[in-house]
Amino acid sequence: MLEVRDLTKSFDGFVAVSGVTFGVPRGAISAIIGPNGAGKTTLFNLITGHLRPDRGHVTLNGRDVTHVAPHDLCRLGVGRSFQRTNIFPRLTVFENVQAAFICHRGGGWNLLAAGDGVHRDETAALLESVGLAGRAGEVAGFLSHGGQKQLELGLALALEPEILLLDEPTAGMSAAETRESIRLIERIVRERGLTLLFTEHDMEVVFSIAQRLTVLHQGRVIADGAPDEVRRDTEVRRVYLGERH
Amino acid sequence: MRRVPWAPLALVAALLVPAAGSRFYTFVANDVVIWALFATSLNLLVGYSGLVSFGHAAYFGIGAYTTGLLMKKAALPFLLAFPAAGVLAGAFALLFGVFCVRLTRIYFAMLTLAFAQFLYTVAYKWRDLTGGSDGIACVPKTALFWGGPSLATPRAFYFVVAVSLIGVNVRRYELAAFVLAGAFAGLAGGLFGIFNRGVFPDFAYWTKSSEVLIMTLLGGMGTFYGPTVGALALILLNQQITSYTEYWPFVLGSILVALLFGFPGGLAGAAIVLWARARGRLRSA
Amino acid sequence: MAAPILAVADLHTAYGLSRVLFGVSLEVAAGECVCLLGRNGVGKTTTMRSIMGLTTPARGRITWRGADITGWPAYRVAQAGLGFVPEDRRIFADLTVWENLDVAAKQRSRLAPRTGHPRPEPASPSPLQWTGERVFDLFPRLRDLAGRQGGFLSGGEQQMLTIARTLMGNPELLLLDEPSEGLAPLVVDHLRDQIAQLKREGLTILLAEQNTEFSLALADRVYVLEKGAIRFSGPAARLRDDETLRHDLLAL
Amino acid sequence: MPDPSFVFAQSISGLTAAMFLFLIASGLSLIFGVLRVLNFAHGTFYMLGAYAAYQLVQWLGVGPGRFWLAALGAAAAVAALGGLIERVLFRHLYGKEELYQLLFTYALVLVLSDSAKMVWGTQQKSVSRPPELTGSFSVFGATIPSYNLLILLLGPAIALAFWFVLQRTRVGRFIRAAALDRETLGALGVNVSALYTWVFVLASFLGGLGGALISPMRATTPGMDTEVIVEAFVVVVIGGLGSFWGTFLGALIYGQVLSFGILLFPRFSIFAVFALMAAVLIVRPWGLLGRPLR
Amino acid sequence: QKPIKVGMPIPLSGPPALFGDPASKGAMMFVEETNAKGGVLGRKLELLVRDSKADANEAVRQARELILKDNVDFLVGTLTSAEGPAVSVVAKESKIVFIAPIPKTDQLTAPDKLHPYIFRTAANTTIEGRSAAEIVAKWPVTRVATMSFDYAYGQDVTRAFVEHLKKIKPSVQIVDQQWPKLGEQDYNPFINAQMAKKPEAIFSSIWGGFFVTYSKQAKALGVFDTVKYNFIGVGEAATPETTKSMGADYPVGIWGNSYDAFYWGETAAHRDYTARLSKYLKDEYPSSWAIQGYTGMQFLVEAIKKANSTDSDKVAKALLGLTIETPIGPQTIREKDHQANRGQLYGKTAMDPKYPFPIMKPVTYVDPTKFMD
Ligand SMILES: Nc1ncnc2c1ncn2[C@@H]1O[C@H](COP(=O)(O)OP(=O)(O)OP(=O)(O)O)[C@@H](O)[C@H]1O
Ligand SMILES: Nc1ncnc2c1ncn2[C@@H]1O[C@H](COP(=O)(O)OP(=O)(O)OP(=O)(O)O)[C@@H](O)[C@H]1O
Ligand SMILES: [Mg+2]
Ligand SMILES: [Mg+2]
Repeated sequence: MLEVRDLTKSFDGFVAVSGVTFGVPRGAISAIIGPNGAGKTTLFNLITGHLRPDRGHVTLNGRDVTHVAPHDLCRLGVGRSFQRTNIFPRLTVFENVQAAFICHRGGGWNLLAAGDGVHRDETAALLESVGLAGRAGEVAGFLSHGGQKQLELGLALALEPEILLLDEPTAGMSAAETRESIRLIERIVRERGLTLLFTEHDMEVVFSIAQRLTVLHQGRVIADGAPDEVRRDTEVRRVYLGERH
Repeated sequence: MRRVPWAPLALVAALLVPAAGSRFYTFVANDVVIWALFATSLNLLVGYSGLVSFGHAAYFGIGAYTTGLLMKKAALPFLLAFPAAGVLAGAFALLFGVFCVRLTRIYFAMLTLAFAQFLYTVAYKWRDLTGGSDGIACVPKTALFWGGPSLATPRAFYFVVAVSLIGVNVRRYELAAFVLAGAFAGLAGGLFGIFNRGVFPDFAYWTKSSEVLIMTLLGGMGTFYGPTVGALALILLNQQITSYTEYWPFVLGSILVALLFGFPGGLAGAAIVLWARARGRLRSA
Repeated sequence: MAAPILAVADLHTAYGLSRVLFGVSLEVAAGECVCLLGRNGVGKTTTMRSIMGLTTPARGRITWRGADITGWPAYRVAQAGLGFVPEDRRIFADLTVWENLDVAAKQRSRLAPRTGHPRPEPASPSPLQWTGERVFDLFPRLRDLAGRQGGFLSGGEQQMLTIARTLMGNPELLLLDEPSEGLAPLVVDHLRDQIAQLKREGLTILLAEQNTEFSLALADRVYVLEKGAIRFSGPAARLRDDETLRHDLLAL
Repeated sequence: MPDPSFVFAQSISGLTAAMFLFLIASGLSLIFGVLRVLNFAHGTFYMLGAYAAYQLVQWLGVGPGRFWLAALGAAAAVAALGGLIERVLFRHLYGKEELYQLLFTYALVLVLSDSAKMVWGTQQKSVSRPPELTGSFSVFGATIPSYNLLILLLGPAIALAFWFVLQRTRVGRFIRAAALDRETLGALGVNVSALYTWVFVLASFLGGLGGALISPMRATTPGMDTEVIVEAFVVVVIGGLGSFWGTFLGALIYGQVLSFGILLFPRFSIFAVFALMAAVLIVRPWGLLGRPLR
Repeated sequence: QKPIKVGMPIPLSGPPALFGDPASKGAMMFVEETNAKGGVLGRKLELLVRDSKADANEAVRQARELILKDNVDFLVGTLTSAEGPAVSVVAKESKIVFIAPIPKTDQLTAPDKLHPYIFRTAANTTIEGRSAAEIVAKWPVTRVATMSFDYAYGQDVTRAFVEHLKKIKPSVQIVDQQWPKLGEQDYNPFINAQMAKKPEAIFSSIWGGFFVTYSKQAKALGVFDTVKYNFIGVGEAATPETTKSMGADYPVGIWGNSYDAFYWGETAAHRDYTARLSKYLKDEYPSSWAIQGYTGMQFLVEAIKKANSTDSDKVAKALLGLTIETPIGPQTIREKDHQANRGQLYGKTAMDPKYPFPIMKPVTYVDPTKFMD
């Protein structure tokens, strides 16, 4: 469904992503892993149009979307979350998710409509499933670190994407919250036939849900395949996993 | 909590002022009510949407020039010229608002200021239309219809003003709020031009914007009656203090500093706090 | 347990009207590694911020080496020998990696004059002084990045920089808030070994961490927080060994 | 085709105006950049600088070197006043809503300028050009007063000094870090509140110095503060609020637009300035060289 | 008996306070002197001064308050050309005599604005512009340039100057006109642009503290040398206040004007007035603006005496064609446009060993009667 061909990006001579090629099949859960600074976030930014690649192409459902702006991509069904949280800190948790629904489904221009009522039920349901139902009225900027990560996941889901890119979705979440989030993600993937691509440094998460792994190192793909294969790859063990995983 | 019916009470109290008879206080009341309308329109924006406009006087000025010019040069009656003030100011607010509301916080304040200064300069320089720095003196006596009853007596005029004020209870939404705020500021300006019997470029100058901001703050931002209280307080203060000293800016500045540190909620906020405290004491007693 | 160098007694902290901590008490002895555990939003960060003077507690007392530091501004707490690694990294985005480190290096700068309150004399001066070289040894990746702007670093690189930056202040007590977040498994392992090494060298550590394996490997003692209060305290070994207890406290 | 020596003279006068405005606007921009407060009262510090310079010249008398002494003394006095105001009042405003900050600084304008009126009255005051610099040069057929030349050189000098301090010294690093994240810097052991005071003192010094240095070329009158603050706002908005080189660039653009604007559209050059400001705000609200605020 | 109350809205803050403040003191001196002599019609005078902040609607607000709350019988005051007409509307509405002693705009008494209660005892823009033209016409120059603020007063006085000059000396050519905005602080670009047109003489209407700023910058750029001091500054560019504040920096050798000058002393009445004012203001070189307030009050009081009443309608009638002896000479309010034939003092500035600042020397009163129209 999503294909990346020969994607390359450098900053002032420093090559962050170089010649990356891989594909994500529809309905699959794939993960990109790799050491810090390998270029995962940069790759995400290239795919979602936040950065312009020096070279290479991104195709979505056969259509070239290399130079499409982020908000247009969003309308084409690509949703994402950020490694560092990206929420509306002054709005309440409820309003955050509601705003995402309004942006996505429209209704934003109907200024005089009583805004409070729009997408009320969907918002409540979504908050319930990301475990924030009890905090709906709190100001988002005042949530704890983990709480903000939960909210951000909620925002990405509210955009009802076809393909979802998550950058370290469970970093900072406690074990319990992590488990709930994984369950939620799996359920939504199953129910909506969503395609998921994510990065993560928590190997338990990666190995429990990913069906495919792509390993990046110094901007290049060094391994690509089923989790078990990748886990056994000596190069991957050497640069990333270490001996214990 | 039992709700006090403030709105009808305020209306009744407001209507009593001219009935009480003093021509001077009717004038003051007019002044207060017009500024209250102006401040309320600003509050619509600041209080409800959190956007601080530093150029709100622009719309006040547009409204004032609109009625002033229509009544003086086109000899239109008040009933046509007055709504035109609101419409034209609203139209300008829409035009500027499209750009402004995309910005946040300080940039929003700056862009509104830039637009306002722009309009001020137009008013100042376009002497053929606006009379330049001399403004338009002698806005004609106000006739409600052609040949209809005169609104020139401050009393009759006052009712119109008071009624327009009560009608401002509108809801938020940024661009809509911006346009509505602009339109109401325009109406206030239209009334003020007539009341003042003259329109001057100063109406759109940034110091006017800050004056009305101070009123809003003084009364209490975000509360519906705050700006009205603020307008009343500031005008009465001004009137009292200027007859004693020429150092009014000093006094105003000091009051403002005290207010910002002591009662950030404004007079309305202070009243609420005092009220809560008094009730608390009553209850604990 | 040895005499505590940090003692927190009956700490109550609120953000505006919303109360977060309800009487947290804890102690940390010199050279010890103590870990705060708990689900998201229970108040781990708030406890650390209160100790650091970044959030003023409504009630309670914080004692550091016998001196009451409750209500001190953060910079004095830092000058007194506490170092804080915030969970959200807070890199100075416009400064280069090297400048980020330099800002934190402890020299008496002329702009931070003494405030009249003498800094409590450390009982045993920290044996090792941190320098740029030493933190680069700890995180070799940072050495290559020294000239890059902080804001351009990847998430994990920023995490390394945050830890390194705090170390540059030569703290005697290190408050680590989720140090392993966003780090690659190999780096986490390396960090764990390094922290263990620091501990052996006499550094005292208070750690908040979601990675239980990481924290239990390091901690001597553990406090488990729940809804702003201490639910459990005891030696780390008890949690390590007792799976039902772990499940009970941390839903693991 | 206009006479080249005239074009030269015109660009020099634009440049002089730019360097002078830079002197004022850099303080404004510094305060905004670090303290995140848009200080309306900065223009009033400028006015106080001019009055203080006048007063000191009265006391010191005219003579070689006296003016410079007076100018420095005036700037120092204004800096001290700035420090006092920061310590007593300003610091309670950090992190509050912009509206409160704006209104507070506006209140300061009212109080300070009215106080100046109580002290110095409404009569305009005037300071002579220092005897060392009463002459003028003729370059390419254009007359350049030597005093203007001084301002012309002072601007870049201050810019360079600023750049050096900000980029190359530890204090500068503290200042840049404080602009980004005050709390974290404090937790690293830096007394940010003292740092803020010093930044404020420095900015007030620059404002006061601007006023003192301009006094030989302008009358010192009530109201000169609001006049200049609007110009300084335009400059920092064009260049980028809080951006140091942005302020420099903004001042350069402003000076040239005014200088040549009066030739292109004689009575409407002031529109050109506002149009430019509005355009910048619409297209790049954070200014040409600034960066967006979070 | 109740005093006769006179209300005076006038700027006491902002840049025009420079003029408003001494003018109000001049009026006050007159009131005190009159009261010391027993008042008018056996009643004391009471002057209520209010700060109009140089803002038209504030002036209106103050005027209304004075009329409605303080029950004043007359208004004397206002300064800017926005305030004057604005308060005039209030005076008309309230049927109260209003004497404007300072505003110059022709609009104040233009046919469509004129009403029975408004009178002006200041020179208007026509008088001022034409007086300057009379002087410039005598200079051996043909290339003339103008420098004025781009607002009503600047435009009007410049137009009056240009039109009259062309009429009395058709050979004159206006080679350049610069219009800095009101309150401009940096004249360098305007001066450069103007000098590039090589004028032989310059007319300026930049006033007050702004003239100080302008002339400093012009002097540094060598303007006065280049035009060989063929320079005339109206807008009271040569008042003792201005020359005093600049001292030796003042461009000596140019022409300027002033409503009054303590050193004029042509008549005994003026010498006496100056001595009294000097004592009253405790100033060795008393302000030249005081006389505006003084004569404004003087006209009012003479009219009250003539009408033998404080009724505004009667006093207004009495003012028509009234001639009084002011410290600066006899003056008459014309019936036609309620305008006094007030001229100004003009002269070429020069240092005088008696004073530490330049004065106009010789200084002459230019009587406008013959070119008022
Ligand atoms: N704008 C930039 N300018 C310069 N270098 C950059 C820029 N953005 C990223 N980099 C560098 O590119 C490299 C890749 O960064 P990226 O954020 O993609 O890493 P990552 O794989 O997501 O790492 P992590 O797991 O730590 O988040 C890093 O070394 C980073 O410092
Ligand atoms: N600035 C704030 N204003 C109001 N409430 C806040 C603020 N910061 C945190 N809180 C609330 O305080 C509680 C404790 O937050 P804290 O950050 O201490 O949790 P934590 O244990 O560190 O969680 P996490 O593991 O997610 O980082 C949370 O419920 C949070 O919503
Ligand atoms: Mg990343
Ligand atoms: Mg936390």
